[in-house]
Amino acid sequence: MTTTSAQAVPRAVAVARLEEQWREQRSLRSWFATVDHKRIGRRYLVTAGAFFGLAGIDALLLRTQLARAGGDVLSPDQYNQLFTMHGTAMIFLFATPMLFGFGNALVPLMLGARDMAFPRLNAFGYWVFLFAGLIMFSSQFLGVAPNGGWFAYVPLTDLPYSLGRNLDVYTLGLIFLGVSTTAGAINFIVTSIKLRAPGMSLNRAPLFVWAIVATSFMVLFALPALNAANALLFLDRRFGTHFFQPDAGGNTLLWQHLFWIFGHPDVYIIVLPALGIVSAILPAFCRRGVAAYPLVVLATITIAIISFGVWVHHMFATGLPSLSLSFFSAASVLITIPSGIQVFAWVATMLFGRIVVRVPLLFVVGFIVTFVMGGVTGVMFGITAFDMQITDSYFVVAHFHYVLFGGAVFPIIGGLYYWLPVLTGKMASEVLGRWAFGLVFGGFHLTFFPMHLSGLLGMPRRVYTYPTGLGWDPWNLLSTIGSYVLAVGLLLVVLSVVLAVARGPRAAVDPWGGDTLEWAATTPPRPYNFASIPQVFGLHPAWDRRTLSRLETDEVLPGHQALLTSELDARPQRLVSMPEASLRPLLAALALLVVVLGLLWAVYWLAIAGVVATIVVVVGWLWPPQLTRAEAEAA
Amino acid sequence: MAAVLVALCLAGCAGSAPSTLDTAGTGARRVEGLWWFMFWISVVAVLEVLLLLGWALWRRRRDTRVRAGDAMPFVGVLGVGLPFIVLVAVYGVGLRDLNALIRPPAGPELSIEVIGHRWWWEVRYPDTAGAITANEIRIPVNQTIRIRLTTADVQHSFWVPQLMPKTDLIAGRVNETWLHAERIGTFRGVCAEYCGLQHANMSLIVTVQPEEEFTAWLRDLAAPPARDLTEQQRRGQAVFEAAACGACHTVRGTTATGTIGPDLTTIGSRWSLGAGAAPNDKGHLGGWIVNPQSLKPGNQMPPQPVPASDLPDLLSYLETLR
Amino acid sequence: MLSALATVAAAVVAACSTPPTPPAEVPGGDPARGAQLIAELGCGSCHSVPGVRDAHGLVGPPLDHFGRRAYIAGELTNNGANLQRWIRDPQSVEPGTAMPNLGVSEIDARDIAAYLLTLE
Amino acid sequence: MTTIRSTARGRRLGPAFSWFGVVGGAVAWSVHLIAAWAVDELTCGAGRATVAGVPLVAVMWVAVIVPALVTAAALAVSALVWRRESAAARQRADRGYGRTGMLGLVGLGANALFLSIIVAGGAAVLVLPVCQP
Amino acid sequence: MTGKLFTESTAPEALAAEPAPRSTGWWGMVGFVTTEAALFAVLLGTFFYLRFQHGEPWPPREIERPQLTVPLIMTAVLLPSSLPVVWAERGIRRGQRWRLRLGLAATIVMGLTFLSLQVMEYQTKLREFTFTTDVFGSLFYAITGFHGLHVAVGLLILSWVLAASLRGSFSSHKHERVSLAAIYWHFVDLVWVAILFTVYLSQHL
Repeated sequence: MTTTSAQAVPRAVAVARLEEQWREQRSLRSWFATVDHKRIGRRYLVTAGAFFGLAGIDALLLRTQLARAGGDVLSPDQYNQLFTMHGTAMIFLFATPMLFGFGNALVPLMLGARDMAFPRLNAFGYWVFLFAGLIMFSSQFLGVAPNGGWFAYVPLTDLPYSLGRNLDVYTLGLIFLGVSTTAGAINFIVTSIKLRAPGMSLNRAPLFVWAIVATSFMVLFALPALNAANALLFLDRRFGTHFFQPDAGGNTLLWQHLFWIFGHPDVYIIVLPALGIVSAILPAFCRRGVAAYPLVVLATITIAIISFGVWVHHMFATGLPSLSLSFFSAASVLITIPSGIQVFAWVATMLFGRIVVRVPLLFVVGFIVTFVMGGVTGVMFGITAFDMQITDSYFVVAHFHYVLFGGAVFPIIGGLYYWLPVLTGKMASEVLGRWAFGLVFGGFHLTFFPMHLSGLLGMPRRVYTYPTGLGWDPWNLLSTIGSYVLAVGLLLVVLSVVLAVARGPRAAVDPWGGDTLEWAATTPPRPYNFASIPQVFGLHPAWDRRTLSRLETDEVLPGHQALLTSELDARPQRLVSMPEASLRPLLAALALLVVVLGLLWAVYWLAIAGVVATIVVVVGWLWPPQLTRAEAEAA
Repeated sequence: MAAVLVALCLAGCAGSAPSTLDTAGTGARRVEGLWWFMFWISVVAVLEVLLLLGWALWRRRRDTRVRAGDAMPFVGVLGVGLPFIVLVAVYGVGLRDLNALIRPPAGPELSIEVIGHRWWWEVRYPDTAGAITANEIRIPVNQTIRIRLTTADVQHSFWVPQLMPKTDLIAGRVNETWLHAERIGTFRGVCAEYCGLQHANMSLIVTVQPEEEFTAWLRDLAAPPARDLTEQQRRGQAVFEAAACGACHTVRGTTATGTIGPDLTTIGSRWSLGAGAAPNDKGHLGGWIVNPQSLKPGNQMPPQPVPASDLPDLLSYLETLR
Repeated sequence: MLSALATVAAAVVAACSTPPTPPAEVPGGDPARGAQLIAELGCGSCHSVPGVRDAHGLVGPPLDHFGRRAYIAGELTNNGANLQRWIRDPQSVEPGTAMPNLGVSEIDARDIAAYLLTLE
Repeated sequence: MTTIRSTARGRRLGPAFSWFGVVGGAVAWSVHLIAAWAVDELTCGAGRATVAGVPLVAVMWVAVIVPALVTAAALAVSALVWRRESAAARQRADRGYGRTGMLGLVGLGANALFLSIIVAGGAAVLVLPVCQP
Repeated sequence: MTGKLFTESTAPEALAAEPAPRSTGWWGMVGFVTTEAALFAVLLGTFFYLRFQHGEPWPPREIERPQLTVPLIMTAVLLPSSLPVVWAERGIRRGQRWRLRLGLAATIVMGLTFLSLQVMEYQTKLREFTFTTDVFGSLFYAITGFHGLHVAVGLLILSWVLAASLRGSFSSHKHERVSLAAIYWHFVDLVWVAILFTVYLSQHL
């Protein structure tokens, strides 16, 4: 497997040499050029967290406007921009990138690999995400933010009903962002297929990895629908095509189909990795592996597939034939089965294990409660007759916040507390964390539970104001109060993380006793993750004496090398060398940014210049190294 | 549990809300039944999980044994078997109710065309020539009314929560729904699909009347009876006709035949101005005419700077249009 | 976010603060009821009136600091009795004014005047 | 139970069987959904009740029954895989789930789920009119 | 016979057989091509959705059914262009760099011919209708244009491989990038068949 000469070197010397080879200079260039998946993962988390803050402030303003009937904190146009940006940013700029951040930081560690399969592509993906986010948020400060709702239904978003640049920011921004998401997804898939530690056959892959891989496959199939829809809308708006204009033979329902073919899988693209986080956290605090592992894998896979067959339940009121709706209704109702499997697997894990209550577990428990409540209302929306009555009311707002905040944000915060030692080497304060949990959990339910009621009372969503005397006032006031409590709780989360990084105690090695490989590395891990590539013998390698002892004694894999293994059973295949840090990913992302800005401002020579620059950078990036003389002679 | 109590109190506390749980229409009543069926199932499901979680947290912190055995039977029964039975039942009931929603109780006795505009509702009674109104629908009680839904611009959604689940108004399509009110009363409806700047102010009122009252109203709507006008009201009519009002609005029996804005033949008896933006009284109407943009920013009506001395006359004329 | 917090705080304070005391010029007037009447009658669709919801009309003059105004409509000196007269029948004070006669009762006019005169 | 010996040809075809057992139902359901939905929406939208002369309701039944049969076949294959594997696992030392065994179980569950979804869609064909009146 | 085959194929060791492992680059390119294929599937689905929602007459208004001569010639040029790539790839596996260069050059010439034919096709079509004429025009130019863009990118990639090989890259051991470029070209090639069917042939059914 490795060269014989390596065995002659004592282990300590080999490790020291490895340290030298992987050390990153503390320079500005190195900061921009790094391809270390842990640093990139942290950047994803911080950037997505910042976008979460901005979109959260949007939400607070919206709730302030709605605190009383006839509120006049915001103008109608401001309100419409804010709710559109809130939704768009939370879905596209917070949830997915945040979870990709966890994936970036953790997947290679959990697999026992040294980095992602394509480290430079990974860096490129981050930069593109950052630039797309900056474009979209800067539009808000310039007052030209998208204002068509996050699903941007035509004809409202098409000419002649939406002039101005607002919707161009939306279409171009999301296509640009899609580049990043697609790159990330391919990277996760290849990493998980090819870089698993020897012995980690499919039946031993961590559930979080299953979730990330399932998500990535969903991205590959779902995102093209969004990109195509946005491209067609951009062409309609900018170049006068007629895809969505009925007068010239187009069709407005086409947008809804295309958007939701992406949109509903996207809900699970957000929720699945979060469920994976839950499955990763539980073993450490229940002192046993997640119950019914094969069933949870089954659930992950089937959710990923069925989620592509439920999109029309967003269109139950469009007047399509009710028979064609029912095929989607059937899938929407029965997709609950795999979700139920996961919930009861977690409950079983807790029932059959020994529980240690720490902050991450609190957030998991809060997640299960909230997610189950969002799940039961989800079943209701799968029923066509009920959906036709309640959709587009505040009940729907309540439902999807239970699913998305409950299903994604609770696990994300739990994961943040759980993996803070891996990410930063520090421990967060338990006391502050418990306060944060209490405020977030209480504030969340105070904000969103009343929305079920205002929805049942007939309050439509996306209204900037409402009249008094319809029974909606008290529930809206409660929601607004709750949103401020929730905001305080979230600020406490941020505070506890900042405090931990600034002056928290250094984390012990494997402080929680987790079962996956990231806890078998040092805390925090070295740039090369593992000096020797781990051997896996079971589902819980970090609890496995065989794996741990061999990590100490196996020979060190020298240099910037990684071990490829076979796809299904993870048999060792061959060594490959990993790329070094490079500025090219950043340059490529900048060139693409020029293309997007050129299109946005309708300065087409700029866009063309950007395309040329992109080609130049990418050609340089991928230029194959010239053969060495020995290789040339061999050839 | 608190959740349950709050929800139970809903029907009582709702007051004059357009509540889906205080229904008066055949379609909405069926969905109300469906809701309570699913609601109780949901309560049981949530309680089950809460109890198991509570038990785990309370019991398993003390018990130090870790049961290694795999929990397949537990997950299989509680996570697959039970939910499957419940979900199939819910799906079946839902299918039954959907079937009821697409088959109105009796053959349609009246047709109404509803056309969505940014941001108001045009209502036409095609069987009675000239019967056009805006932002209000009157229907006779205990009859099935067929509603034809189209839009003049962007997508809207027609929702009268107490009468019938919503149906979208989609550009390039004609959608249909029906109303069947089981009691007399007024019921608030809204546009439920986001349609731009003033989506919040796009409401309508459905007034359910005894059949004779409705027939009389419809007759008067189509051919308004001659009105005796006072001196001031006649002056107001002259102002109305002299100003550009007729370019956008219609008042049947006068020279005003515009079709861009709502038909004003019965403006005096409407429930609101600007599809719910303001109450319909002299004070609001005066402000609305001169500067509609402050009451409903962004609506399509431009400010009408009528001469100051004419405004009171105009208002007194408009009040007579009932 | 701070501004948002401040707004909520202001809203809460406004909702809980004690009603203004009636000005001496309108004996027996109820300013709180007057404010409500101003909202119901739609005065706000023409005038901006501080403290009245949705009252930011730009058709007629703004009514802030009304208690310190010298004249009503440039015709009458501003006092309780004149104000009530104006509110009940503006046409009789200034023929040709755009302000319509809204048919305000005597008691209602007293309360409205009471509120307007509290706007210092 | 005696061990079944395999041949080189068997080893070439085996993975195909195995994967049909895992994803057969998913593929069949996707075809069912796309076909049934698109044919129904587009035919009704055009105001017709037949597709190339065949009544729409008959097309719907084909779009339900054929995928259901394929899914049932995949279910049978995954059941067989699962049985063979658990028999083999009993003879192994660790008795855990092998990779094939886990995939067999996943196929078993997935196919059962997809079959139920297709059957539930079939129930709708039984109850509802193909186009709205 | 089939019974025996069935028994052989479902023996545990047969079921557990693992195919030969692939490289990370191969999986990456396959992933990329998959998502691209999904994108084309969405576009072609859009075509059929709009076509059937529109109803007769199709193409709407004054646009005539597209002539088939030029597109069939284009197909005859593009489809076989995958063969030289296969030949070139097999050549470099044996270390024959001349076969790589010759094969790539042949494919590039065929691809360029295809693009020139497309330009000609556009010149005739633009006289008849543009992308703003109606929805058929929009679909026609969007779909064929998007595919043309892919052909151009494919040509760029092949030229890049050719340039690298002229500079002395690639050998019998190191030729992964050749294989990856080949995958992309085959994809661009195959998608054309679907487009030909959708945009041209299906109009005559």
